[in-house]
Amino acid sequence: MPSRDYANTRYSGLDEITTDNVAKLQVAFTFATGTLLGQESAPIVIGDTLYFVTPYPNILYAVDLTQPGGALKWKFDPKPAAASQGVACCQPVNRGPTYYNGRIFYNTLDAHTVALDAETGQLLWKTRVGDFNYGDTFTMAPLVVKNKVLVGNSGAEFGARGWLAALDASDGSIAWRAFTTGPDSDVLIDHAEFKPFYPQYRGKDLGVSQWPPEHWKIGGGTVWGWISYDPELDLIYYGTSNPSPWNHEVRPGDNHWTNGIFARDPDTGKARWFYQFSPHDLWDHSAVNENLILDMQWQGQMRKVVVRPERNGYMYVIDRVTGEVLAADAYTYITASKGVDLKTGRLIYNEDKTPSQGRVVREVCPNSPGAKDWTPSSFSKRTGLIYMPHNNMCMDWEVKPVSYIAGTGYIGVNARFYPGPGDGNVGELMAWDPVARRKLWGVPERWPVWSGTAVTAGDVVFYGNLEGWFKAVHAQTGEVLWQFKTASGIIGQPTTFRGPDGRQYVAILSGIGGWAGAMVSGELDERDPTAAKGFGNMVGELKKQSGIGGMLYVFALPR
Amino acid sequence: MYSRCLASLLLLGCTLLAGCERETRAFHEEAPAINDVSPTDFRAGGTPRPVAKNPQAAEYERNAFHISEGKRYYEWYNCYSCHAAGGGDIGPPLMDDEWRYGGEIEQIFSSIVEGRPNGMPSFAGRIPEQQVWEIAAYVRSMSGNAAKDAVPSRGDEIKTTKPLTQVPPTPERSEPPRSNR
Amino acid sequence: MSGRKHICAALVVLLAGCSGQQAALDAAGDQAATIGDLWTLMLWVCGFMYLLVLIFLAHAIWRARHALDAEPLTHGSGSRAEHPLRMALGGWVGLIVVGLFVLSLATFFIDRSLAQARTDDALKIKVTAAQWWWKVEYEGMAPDQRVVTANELRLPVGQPALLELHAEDVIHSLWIPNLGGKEDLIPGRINSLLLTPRREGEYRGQCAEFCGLQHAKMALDATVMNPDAFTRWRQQQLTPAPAPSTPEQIRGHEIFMSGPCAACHQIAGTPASGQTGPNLTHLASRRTIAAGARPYSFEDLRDWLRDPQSVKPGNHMPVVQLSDSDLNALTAYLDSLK
Amino acid sequence: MTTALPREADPAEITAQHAQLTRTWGTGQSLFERLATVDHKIVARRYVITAFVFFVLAGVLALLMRIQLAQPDSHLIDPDRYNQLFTMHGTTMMFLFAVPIMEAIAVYLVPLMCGTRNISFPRLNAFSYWVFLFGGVMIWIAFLMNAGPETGWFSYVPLAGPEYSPGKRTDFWAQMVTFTEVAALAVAVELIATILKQRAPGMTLARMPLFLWAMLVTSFMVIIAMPAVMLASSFLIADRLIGTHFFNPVEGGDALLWQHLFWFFGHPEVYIIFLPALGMVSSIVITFARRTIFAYTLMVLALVTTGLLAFGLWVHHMFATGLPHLGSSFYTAASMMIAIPSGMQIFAWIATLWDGKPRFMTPLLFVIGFIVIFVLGGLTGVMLASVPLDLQLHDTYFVVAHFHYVLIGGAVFPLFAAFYYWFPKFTGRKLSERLGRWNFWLFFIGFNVTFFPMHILGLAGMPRRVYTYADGLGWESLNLLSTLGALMIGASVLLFIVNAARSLKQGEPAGDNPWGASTLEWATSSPPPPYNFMHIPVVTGREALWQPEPRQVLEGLSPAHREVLCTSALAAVPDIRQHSAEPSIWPFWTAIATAIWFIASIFDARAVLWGSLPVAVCLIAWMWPTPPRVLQQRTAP
Repeated sequence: MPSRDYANTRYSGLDEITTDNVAKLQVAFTFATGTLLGQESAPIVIGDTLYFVTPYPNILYAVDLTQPGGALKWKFDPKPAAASQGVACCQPVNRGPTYYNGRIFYNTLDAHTVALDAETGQLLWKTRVGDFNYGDTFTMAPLVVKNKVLVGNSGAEFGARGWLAALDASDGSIAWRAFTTGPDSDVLIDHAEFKPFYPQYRGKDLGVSQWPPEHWKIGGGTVWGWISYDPELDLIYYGTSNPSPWNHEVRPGDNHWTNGIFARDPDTGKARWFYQFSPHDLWDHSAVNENLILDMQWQGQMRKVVVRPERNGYMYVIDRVTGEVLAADAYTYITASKGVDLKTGRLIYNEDKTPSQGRVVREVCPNSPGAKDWTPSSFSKRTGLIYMPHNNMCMDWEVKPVSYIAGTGYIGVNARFYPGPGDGNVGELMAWDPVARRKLWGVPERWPVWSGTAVTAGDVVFYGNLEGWFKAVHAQTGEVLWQFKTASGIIGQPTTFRGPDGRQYVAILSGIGGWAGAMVSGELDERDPTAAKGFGNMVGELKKQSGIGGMLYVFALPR
Repeated sequence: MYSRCLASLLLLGCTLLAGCERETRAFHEEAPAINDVSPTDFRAGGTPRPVAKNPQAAEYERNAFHISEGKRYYEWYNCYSCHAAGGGDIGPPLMDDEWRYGGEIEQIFSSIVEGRPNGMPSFAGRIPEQQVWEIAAYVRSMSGNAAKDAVPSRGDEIKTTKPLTQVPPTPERSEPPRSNR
Repeated sequence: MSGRKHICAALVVLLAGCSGQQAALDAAGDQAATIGDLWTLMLWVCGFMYLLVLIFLAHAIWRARHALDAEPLTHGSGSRAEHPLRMALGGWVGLIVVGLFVLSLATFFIDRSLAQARTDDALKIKVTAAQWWWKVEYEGMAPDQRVVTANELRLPVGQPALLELHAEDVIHSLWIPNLGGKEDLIPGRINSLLLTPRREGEYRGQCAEFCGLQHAKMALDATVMNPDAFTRWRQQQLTPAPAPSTPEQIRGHEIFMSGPCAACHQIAGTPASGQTGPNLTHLASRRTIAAGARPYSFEDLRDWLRDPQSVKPGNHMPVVQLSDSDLNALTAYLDSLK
Repeated sequence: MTTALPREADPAEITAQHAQLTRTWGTGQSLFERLATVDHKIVARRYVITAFVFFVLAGVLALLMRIQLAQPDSHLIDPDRYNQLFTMHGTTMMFLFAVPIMEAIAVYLVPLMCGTRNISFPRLNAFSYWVFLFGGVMIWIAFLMNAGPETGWFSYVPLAGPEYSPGKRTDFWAQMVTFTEVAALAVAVELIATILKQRAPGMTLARMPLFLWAMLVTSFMVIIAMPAVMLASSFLIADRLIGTHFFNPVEGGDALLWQHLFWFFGHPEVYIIFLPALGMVSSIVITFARRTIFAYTLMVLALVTTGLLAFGLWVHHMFATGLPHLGSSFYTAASMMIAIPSGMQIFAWIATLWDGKPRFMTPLLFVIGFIVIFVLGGLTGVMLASVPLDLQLHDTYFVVAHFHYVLIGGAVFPLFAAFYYWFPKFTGRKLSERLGRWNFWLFFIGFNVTFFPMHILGLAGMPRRVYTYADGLGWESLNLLSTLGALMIGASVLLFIVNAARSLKQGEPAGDNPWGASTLEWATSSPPPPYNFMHIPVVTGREALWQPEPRQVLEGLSPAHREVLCTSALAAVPDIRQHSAEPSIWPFWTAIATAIWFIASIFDARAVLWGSLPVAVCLIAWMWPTPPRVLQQRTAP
């Protein structure tokens, strides 16, 4: 699976590449993806085969690693509907396939889930899980837990109603589907089992009553991020995205159960607890980021927690048994809120910044992609640190009237992004000590960091930047040990694996795109600062430093 | 003396007539009918076939009221959510010189009505045709191709592109759709 | 109407002191009544002053009958009347000052009392003006108790209502003369207006700040109801639209959902969720259509749907070509939205 | 220079002197000379006629509106056209008629009343007329070509902004404001200079006729108030043409900024129109009551006070915008306070009549009409100044009634009085008294029939600026009545035009001073010669021509040079002989260049730069120092 383990640590026990020899890393082979939009997929390696998915048209490549230079073993073209590109908010990306029990599962843009025979590439089943005519698309990587393929939709920018569905891995039938909005029966809340820590989640049908009448039907809260699983507690954890539309004025209420984290029973889908990071979201601070499942020392005792770097700029530590927030520490420059009230669990918004129609709210930090978007962080068991790509951006924000028309964007906001205060460097790879709750070091980047990270037992952290540099960083000091300029910007997820020849390899997809890279890959016009929902105002220059591309790079130490 | 007066009067007259066309506010106009608009003028057999221009359609991009209404409907029908203020987002930019399916007002009209395969939904039956013409005229103004004296400089909104009154006309070229885009 | 009828009507209006469903002096609420009292005071004071001027003027003219051709009086001080006139001027100015003082004081205290009225138990309503209609939203105890309607304002008698005023495009002004004074709705600002209705009845408000082509047809039906009826109305407004029942209504429903209508209008309980036009969930329970442009009736609704640009030229509801039977079906469906 | 009693000169000498002065000051018949003239009387005559034409045009628009409103649900005029109608009506009346005609009459009369030979800055004066004419013609051509402004005469943003007023309509409006304000500012400067520096010797400030006082205060008000609206209209046009954000609330601009700037001009504007009318009324009352004005000093103080207070009232146009109420109370108080000077003046006029020996001729009839109507308008003004009451009355027909009572009562009635009064001076012939009485009564009754019902309509809930109204609201009869009254006013104005046209040819010859008036304009022939006065008169008392002592004149100005006498500002002691500018075609060309500059910049923002070049060239030519034209000096007898 792209996140390597159920705990989402992205930690690899391989230690052939170390801080000492990583500087010698060189290209082992490359492989063209044949597509030119943002390459967000994690390459995964099962046995002798490397699998990755391209963005639309979502071709799955199986690369035979036994062949020199990595020959194509087979590929699968699911032929997703071309029109579904029109409802992909931030480019038709795909975050990768997953492997379970001899099968490869992945999602296609037009809201289908596909199961292939990992060996032959033969299509086993294909299930239409959503309807892109109403905004449902798939960009996330599925997770398989106990023979259930967990998939969630994207499309909160189109008024799609969010859900997480569990498909039977053997035949693709839908076992359960938990909606993010609506009556408790849809959200799979059974009050006998649902024990949230805070009282504001305890009412009946809050997914209806915390919305204006009928609005929950187009209320967003999609599930396009990462899912974690704790086998011991037998719970899955996942985040729900922003409510629709972005313009908060049309949806008074806390908008349950958007922008929060659910703990659910994977067998039945029933919710165990819930916590909402950004109630009544003002800024598209979509809460879909990864949940790192850690057992750590907390005030003298071991606690089972999830650590969650949240888009609103706080690093949350949540008791994963009860859903109690133990800590929420700001890790970036924040003006949008004033902290988290640990007693009530509520985010304290900055009243001065509440947007209202007819004026631009300025200096909102972090901006809507947040202090950290979907780009997954990693956790090293050796150093005990979290390696997290994050950004320091602010924005001007104007809400405006918006109308729901199925199949068109449902946003109601004009925004302009710009770098946050500081030296103009927007991105950073940060090492965070979850126990001491502080930052240890950071590697600054001029542009937003839009790639995932991976850390190895050799104490090397890998990530890439939008200009196309793929970097290896010392996991303890933050020293950049090695870097390589790939052909295009990197927004993918690095993977390290042991090849058939026994050597350790590192793989990354290069190909700019996604929200931050859309200015380049979509050839958007930076004369409009609101292009790409606001990135037009700040990443126009990037066009000079990064071109459109799509290439798999695999690195290894010289023989 | 008189001839000079006459000449200047004629000149004045012409300017004024242009004014009439620019300023009319037609609430009840029948939408121009078009047929046979192709996104490309490339035609097998070697003779390119230019877009059949409809003079009534062209009036839309010279009329201030229509363009202004077009701007309103561009917002109302969520066009901005994919094309921003012309810089593009999910959809391609509209303010540049690249037109995947043709940049004539008739072609823009048919792109809106028919939809295009890579994600542009069809608005047929959803937006009445007169409003589609108005939107198309506004889209033309983004690349500076609508009448300069008929376009609004800006809207009452966040500052986006250069004022439309100041955008130089962008020479257009028609391109067939790229593969995979 | 015959001329005589007109004259009679004019006299009636003059004598009745402007009664009617859109009349400032026919107060049906606290604010209008208070302002009405101020008006009466003003009318008496100003009327008295005007009378004095007219008497003085008339006397001057009357005196002039006796004036014969004579040499001009070139030095004012040469007149015997100069001194008494100066005294009179002093008195006159004194009178003006006293009058103005009384009026200013009355104004000030009435203004204070209006501004400081209690609003804690007020019904909170958000009114958004757009070219050329009113969106009215009643804030509920919970977000899902929020009632959204258009071009009508229903208020329970005796309870203050605090209106939060927003404008979507240009400046408008909300004025329901029987209930109180007007307040502008200005883009980028939020104003408020407090109304305390005291008499049940049907009133009419209108946009009072010029707002473009259809400023004339931007009215608001105000209804003051007894509290029970209001609660019932409110509950009823919260229900989704009834499903179409007759075959004609079903066809009308299909036309609505598949055509342009659904792109701009919302009907709760159906897929139509457009927000740019008025919410139509309970259209047929309203008194008028198109912001007071026509009274509500099946025929008027059909006329409106057939050609909105004839009824209200320049408004943003487009002409949609429909066959007569489709038009009837669509009207039948909308007419079922009680 | 010497002061002397006028010599009993022999007729031949007078003729010779007249011929030479006419050669020095006169204007020939050729087109070139007509375009180049700087004679204040010729310029003023053009000004008056042009402004009157605009009055008639705007009146026709008003009639069209009244016809539309005569019946409910009328479809004669579509809303777009109707909006243009009332906008053009208000704009024309305020910008192209009311202020210009007051200034025009002043341009004619002020030098004559001062006893000087020409207005100061005569070329600027010529320029101001052309600029005014081009601005007015521009907006009217635009209107006829369906590009008339449609956002009301105060063009509130955002309705008048780039998003909601598409096309060039509002741009024309904004530039029209620029045109007329340039013209008005120019005239204000001239009038101030003329009044302060060119008064006849002996005409101390304390002896100045009230009309001069009124014009002095007005001109200062123009200089203070007009820049605000020019600023506002420049902001507006910048928003509309180059996308600035002055009035975009979203980007930190403010829609209310416009209202503050506009009404900071707009309210004083009412007094700018009204104060000259008060001056006229004073002149007429004095003449026809045959008594010097009662309480002269208080009258002057009232004028000055009104001028000052006028700048503290503007917010009473904005009570409904949600400004803090406590602050609004200040404006209530200030607005009510202005009733004190007005009330004093009303009293003084009636007292003058009461104590005088009035002759009830047409000018005085109009003055009496003025008092009856204006006082009512003033009292409704007091009502509107009250914040709570204003919230009910604001923007209704009550307000329409109020400001027509104030503006027609306060300015148009005095203007008609002035036409009847000074027509003999302008033309040498009197207007018909019989037609004049018809004119008055039709106007007076028609006016009240038109506008009194509007008070009731306003209270009955009728908002202003509606192109139609629904049946059944009880507004039908009064609207019909109002329309009938409007037709009466139309007939009355028609009658005046007939009267004027007939009297020009067949009117009773007037002589120098037909009314036995006291001010200096009556001390010269009717119409006055190009040089105004053969000898500069010397003033010995407040009512110059009524002084018992023999009249003195001042000698020493060269008949061969364009020379005017400058006197000291306070005591009017002769100071210097000042050269008065020669005729020049360049003000005309400058005005054309200015017009091109202003109009072109509507269509092309770059014209702001390149358009200024021709203006600069013309200005250089205009200002180019030339030696004063010396006519062949006759040997003195």
